[in-house]
Amino acid sequence: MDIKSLEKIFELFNKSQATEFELEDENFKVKLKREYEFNQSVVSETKPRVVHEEISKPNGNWVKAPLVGTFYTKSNPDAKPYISVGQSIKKGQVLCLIEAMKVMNEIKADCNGVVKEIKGIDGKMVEFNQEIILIEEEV
Amino acid sequence: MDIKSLEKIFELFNKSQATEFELEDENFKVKLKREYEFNQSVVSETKPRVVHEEISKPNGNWVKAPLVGTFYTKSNPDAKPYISVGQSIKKGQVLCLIEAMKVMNEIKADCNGVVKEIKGIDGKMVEFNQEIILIEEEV
Amino acid sequence: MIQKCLIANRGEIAVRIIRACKDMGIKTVAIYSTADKSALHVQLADESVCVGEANSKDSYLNINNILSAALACGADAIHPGFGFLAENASFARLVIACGLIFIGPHPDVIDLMGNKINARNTMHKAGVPIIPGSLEPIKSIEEGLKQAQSIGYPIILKAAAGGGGKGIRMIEDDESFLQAFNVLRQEAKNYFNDDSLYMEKLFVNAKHIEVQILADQFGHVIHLFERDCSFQRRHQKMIEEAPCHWLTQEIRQNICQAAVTAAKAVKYDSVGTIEFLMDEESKFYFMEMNTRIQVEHPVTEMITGVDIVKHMIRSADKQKLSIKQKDVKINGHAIECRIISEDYRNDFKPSVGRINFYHAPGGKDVRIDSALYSGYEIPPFYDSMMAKLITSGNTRLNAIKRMRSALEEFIVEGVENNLEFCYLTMFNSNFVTGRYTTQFANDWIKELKEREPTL
Amino acid sequence: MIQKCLIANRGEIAVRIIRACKDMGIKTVAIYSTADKSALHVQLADESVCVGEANSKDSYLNINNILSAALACGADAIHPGFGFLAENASFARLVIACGLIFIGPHPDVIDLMGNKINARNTMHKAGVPIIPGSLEPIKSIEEGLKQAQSIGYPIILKAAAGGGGKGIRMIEDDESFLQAFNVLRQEAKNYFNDDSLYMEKLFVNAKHIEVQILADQFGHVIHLFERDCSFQRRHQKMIEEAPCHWLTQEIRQNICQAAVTAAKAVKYDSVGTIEFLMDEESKFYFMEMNTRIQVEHPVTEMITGVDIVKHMIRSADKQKLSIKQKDVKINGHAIECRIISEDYRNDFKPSVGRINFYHAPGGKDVRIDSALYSGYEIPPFYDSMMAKLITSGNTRLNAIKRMRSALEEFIVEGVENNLEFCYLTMFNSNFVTGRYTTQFANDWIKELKEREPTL
Repeated sequence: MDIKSLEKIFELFNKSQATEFELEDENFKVKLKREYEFNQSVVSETKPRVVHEEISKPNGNWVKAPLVGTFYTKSNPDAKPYISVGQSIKKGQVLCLIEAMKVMNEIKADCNGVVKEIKGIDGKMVEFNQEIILIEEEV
Repeated sequence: MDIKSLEKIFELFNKSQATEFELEDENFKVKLKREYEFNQSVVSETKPRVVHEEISKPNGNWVKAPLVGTFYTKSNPDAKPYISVGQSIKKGQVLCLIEAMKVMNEIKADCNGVVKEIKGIDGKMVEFNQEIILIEEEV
Repeated sequence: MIQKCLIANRGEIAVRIIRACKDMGIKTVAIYSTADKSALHVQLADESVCVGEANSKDSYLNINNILSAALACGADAIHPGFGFLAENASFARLVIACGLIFIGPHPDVIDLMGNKINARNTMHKAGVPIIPGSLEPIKSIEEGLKQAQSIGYPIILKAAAGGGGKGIRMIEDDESFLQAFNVLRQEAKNYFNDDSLYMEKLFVNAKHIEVQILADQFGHVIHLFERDCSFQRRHQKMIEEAPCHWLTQEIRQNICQAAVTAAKAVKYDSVGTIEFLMDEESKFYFMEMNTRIQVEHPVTEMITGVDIVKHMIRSADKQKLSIKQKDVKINGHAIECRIISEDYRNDFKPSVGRINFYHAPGGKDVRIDSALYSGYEIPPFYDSMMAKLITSGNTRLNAIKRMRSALEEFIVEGVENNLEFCYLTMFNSNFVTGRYTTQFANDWIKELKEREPTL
Repeated sequence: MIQKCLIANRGEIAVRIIRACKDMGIKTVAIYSTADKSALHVQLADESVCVGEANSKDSYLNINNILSAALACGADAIHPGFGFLAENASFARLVIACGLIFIGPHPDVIDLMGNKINARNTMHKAGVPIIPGSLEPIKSIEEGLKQAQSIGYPIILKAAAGGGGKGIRMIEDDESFLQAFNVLRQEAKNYFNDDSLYMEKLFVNAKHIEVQILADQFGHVIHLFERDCSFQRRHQKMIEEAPCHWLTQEIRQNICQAAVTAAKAVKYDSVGTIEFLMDEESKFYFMEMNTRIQVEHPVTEMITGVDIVKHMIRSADKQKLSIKQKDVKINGHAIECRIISEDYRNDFKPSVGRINFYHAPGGKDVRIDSALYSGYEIPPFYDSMMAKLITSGNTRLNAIKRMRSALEEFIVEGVENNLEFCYLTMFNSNFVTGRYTTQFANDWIKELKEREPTL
């Protein structure tokens, strides 16, 4: 039984919903058990976010809202959006606006890359630290 | 089994959500367990008893109080005790008295054996199901 | 003066009594069955004694073991709580014969009020209006049929020794009377070892109103106003409130006065409740007397500030009532929800298991009487009531609003429960207007069931 | 009518305000820092907005983000709670400039009362007795020394813009005055950006008595009687009660009347508190005014039944006071223990971590205002107050007894706390007689420390 396999077993167990696990073959026997997670309901709301981050991380970096305010994809209702999914962008380029206290704050790219996803919704509030735009960095 | 692997196993266990872990192969056997802690204080009082039972079980069987009352080792203050530790006893022999509602109830042995321990205290209350006398059965 | 009290009960009422004793400087002894080793009442009492196996009859109804425990612990009083031995006159007499104080009324009153026909007769003689019906046990099926016809259907057929929603049949017509009579008689014999039956007129749209009584051993009797306990499923109360929203000052005065008359007629000397039915014309009739502390006593405590359990202990301890009728005032409105481990979506099927997570609401005007904690395992042997949530407000509507948000905060995970049911009820317009009768809960449950797919 | 309220706070006071809003049918918006994602107030509110990093200055003091959140959510009012932005007049003005309702007094009163020297002057002019001391900022160390000598030591040197136990020095003699003056001036500059200092005579054996005020925008001012907040460690209140056991009816009448005079003098239009010191001869002196809801408001709610938070919201909403002075009556006695995550055996060192197990007491006359639940992780960034336990009784002694058994039931595992400290205090004879002064807590803590090996 090598440590690598053991590592993998732990990983599988942790991710699973199983509370008990047993494995036996000619050479070895493993047994894992856990107690029921008692405050699941209360903390569960934070979980999807964690999972989401894990999944999306490999694809790029989220630009997060640096302040609370109203999210805009364009400078005025008749203008073209600053960016669209699939578009290449340059470091320093304006990605969107966040309006706070009647001031329009330009949110700029901090690297060259490609827009993979826009999660902010036009005219809707974004919270502090909310993921708004996913950028895959160019290397 | 080298210390390095053991270290790794501990690390994996600590990081995991598991509360129990067992591994056995040709050369060695490891077992890890942790208590699930959150209501420790509330249930802790019952724990010493559990441990005690586990330790003492191999040595015999506890006679438990079948009713609530006052425990007596002898029929009257001047009499000799019914039994003493180390003594051989016969099935049906009176082991002690439990007084309840002014009635003396004789508690009798249900097997032949040897008295290993007397936990009931003369003149004190015994609860229902309380362990009072430990008998090692003769086979 | 009582120094040490054994509480012959379990669950939230045992916790309630332990708290009262602690406040009064009385040492407490809890009893428990083998299934209740880690129950909350055991942990809060100063001492505890295991009195038998899980099954109630071996433990909480095991009179010998309970008395032995009380004597061996040096207790000088026993509080029976409700249910179990609370209205068992023989137990009360044995407690007294052992030289202990029984915290409850004189055993003779328990006996007298335990037999519902005798209770009706006593009240009738005292001038308290009773529900039209039998004044003595029904001798035969033929006689019963005649009586039923003269009262007029629907009627309700009851076991004289019954109580707690058992031994009761609603009868619509001659045919159903003939069908039910012998069955119920056998049931009464099985349950209560007494096959006497009697009947009462059935009021379909009635209010269940009960008056809380405080009395002492010196002939003083006062009332703490009324409760509205009309929210019942199968004759089991689920939601209670105080005062009753429907009553005019005049009717309130009359019904409370009738309750005091009733209590005085039987020389009542403890805490008790007189239950009345009130019909659509606001005429009220004596139904029965409960010679014990009741589940729903906290709503009365909330609106009057009076600690009913402490008064019960003091009266048993031969102390005079420390308050007078004129000291008792209604202050606002209070509502209680019984939180039960039953699945309201599944015909209130009882649910047992481990409380994985428990979180009680808090804040102003919220009271919790509970036997729960995170990690507690609900045993399958006893009543399904886990906790009581009581809220109050200046007005009835404020108490309802407080109840809504308290229910929103309440989390009991691991067993099915009726929190959601109570929450929905707090938005039902019949409930909110307060114009509901004993019929209402059944209709409402049916309605919820029909709406279930859309909920 | 306020429809939606943003609560610019966290912890138990945020929970308290959310509950009041729910009862009033007002939608609630919680704000939280990245460290408070799973805090209770976030879970109870209808909506929640993350407003910044863990550090308070980036989140709970981040005025821009808080206002943006309020506007973006469509809130029409902001309740600041206590601490954080509660007594920040610029914030209040910005809230109003955004077209929102600030739930608190007019910003000018916050300013006026925030400067303690101006507050003293205002009260002096209104005829409210103030503590002997400066009527304007001390100009120089020399002038200060002269003033101190003429008042007589011990004196207390304070930053005019101070509060919450910060920017205060006790001065015993000339030497310690000369040592402290410039240090404190620098400290005042650093903390409050205002180096004005003033001095007051120090009363060693004094009672801290404060009077709860309710006022509206139409000139109506009433009081809800007084609280005794003399139990303080390093100028921080730990245990509070209402009413004050020591006061005669006459003194109570006078001090409450003085408070109403004080509030009227500044045209107060919200909920607030006038703090007084009372010396051994029962003479009382204005100390300061708190222009916000206070931690200890529940003891007053317990004895009067009045919901102070709801009144605060109503007054901000331009509603007239719905009660009159004659409607307010004292009913029994109430005590509050602040449950803090500090280790009383270790100089009250703050403790953080996961609440592995949480179990709150319940039953009659017990109120819990808490932000805890089993599994909650206490972040290290904020105040150490986790919960408030309030009990009441017909008499002060009954409230103390209720507090004892409630503290026995209270379990908070995972962080050090002061539950045991509070419990021991409930048995201290000076506390039980109620004859303790602001000096008492420090002596008692010292005594406990000395007795520690034998505890």
